[in-house]
Amino acid sequence: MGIKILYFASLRETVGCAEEVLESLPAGVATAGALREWLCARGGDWTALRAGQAIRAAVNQNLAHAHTAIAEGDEVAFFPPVTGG
Amino acid sequence: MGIKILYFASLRETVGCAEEVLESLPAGVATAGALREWLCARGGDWTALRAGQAIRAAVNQNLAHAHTAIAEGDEVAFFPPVTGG
Amino acid sequence: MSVSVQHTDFDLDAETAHLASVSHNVGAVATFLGYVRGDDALAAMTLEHYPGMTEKSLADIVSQAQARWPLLAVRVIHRIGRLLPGERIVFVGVASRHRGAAFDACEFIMDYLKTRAPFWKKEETEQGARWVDARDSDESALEKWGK
Amino acid sequence: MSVSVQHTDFDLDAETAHLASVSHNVGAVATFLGYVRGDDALAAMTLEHYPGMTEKSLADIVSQAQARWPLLAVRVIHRIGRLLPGERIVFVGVASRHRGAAFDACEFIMDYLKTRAPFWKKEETEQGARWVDARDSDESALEKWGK
Repeated sequence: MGIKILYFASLRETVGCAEEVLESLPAGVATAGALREWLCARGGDWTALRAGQAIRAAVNQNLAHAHTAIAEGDEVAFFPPVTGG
Repeated sequence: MGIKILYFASLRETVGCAEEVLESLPAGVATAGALREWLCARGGDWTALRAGQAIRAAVNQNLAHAHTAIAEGDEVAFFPPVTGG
Repeated sequence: MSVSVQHTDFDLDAETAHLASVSHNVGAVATFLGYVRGDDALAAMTLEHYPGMTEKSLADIVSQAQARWPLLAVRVIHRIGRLLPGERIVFVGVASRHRGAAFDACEFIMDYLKTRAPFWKKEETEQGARWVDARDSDESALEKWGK
Repeated sequence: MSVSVQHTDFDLDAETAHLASVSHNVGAVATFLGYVRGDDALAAMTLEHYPGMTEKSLADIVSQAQARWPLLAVRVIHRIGRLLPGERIVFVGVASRHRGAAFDACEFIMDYLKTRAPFWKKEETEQGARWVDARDSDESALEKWGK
């Protein structure tokens, strides 16, 4: 099943990636916030996801919080605050 | 100069008059409220203007109160509460 | 600012396009359209008004809105005469830089128009004709504007 | 309820006529149109979105509005892709029996759309391209809806 991760807008451009699939959830990662920290720990451009940066998350296309649970098969997205309308 | 009086909507139909011109302001009548009382005193259908009836007034095409001053040459209108829009 | 009182219908696309075109700063256009409802077997609605005062009161309402909000354009069209169910009675369109001012000014203009502009509606039904009563809720709608 | 996310522009007359025609009880249609402002020598604006989530979040916003007010019809159209100054970005139209619900629901939908729907704007100017920052005022606009 794995986990699909999407990036949008300025964050997509910064990390240079629109979409990736992890074959399984990393050990110890069970929430959207923990996944964000795990990605940030890649270093380099991925530190755009560090705490304090205005980044929003969605799990299965619903707005999520840091403590929102994630599981194998989920679609998780990270993006800056929205600016449509 | 005289004074022109206009009636609108249900009040126009009740008093059977859209417009009349008084050759001069009746003695003792110096406000929109006093003119209304004077008209009401005609009796019959004109009692539609009696105190307590929801009737609005305008003097020279501006919404007026009972104490709004009127003078020769003015245009005074009486009508029910508005219902446009 | 532009106010019209007319028997004829209007071109919504053209009116809106004009509001949006007055300045390259227009980011928001809020509009309101009022219709004749087909309630209670209504056959038609006739709108009477007070010529002269009507235009003056609408212009005054628009000026008040322009004094309260940073508006780029305002358009008010009110129809008179006999209208059938489904026909449009009134159009208010407001252009501004941001949506807050456009929404507020559009609703403010409608709330004032409903209680201050000299228009009266007479309904025709199978039971005959009757003048529409003013709604208390229209008067109380003004309270939110602090007057 | 009807929500569209599309590259193409839309027919305002047809959309509004449809909102008004859903029921003979429609007395009020409030609409909002958002435009690309020509500020600061802006050459174009590109709208990116999150396909799938966009439609879902707009439908959810509309459902919330329908739960709060007695609405007869709601239409939301949001454009994506590259748009030029003066072009329309978004349309929200709400039909109701009376104006209060139509105005409130239309503004509520825009306030939620601005802060919850996954769209992002990138501006092109002579100085290059930059992503538009979210406005704090958009977040605070939600407070009036008690959430």
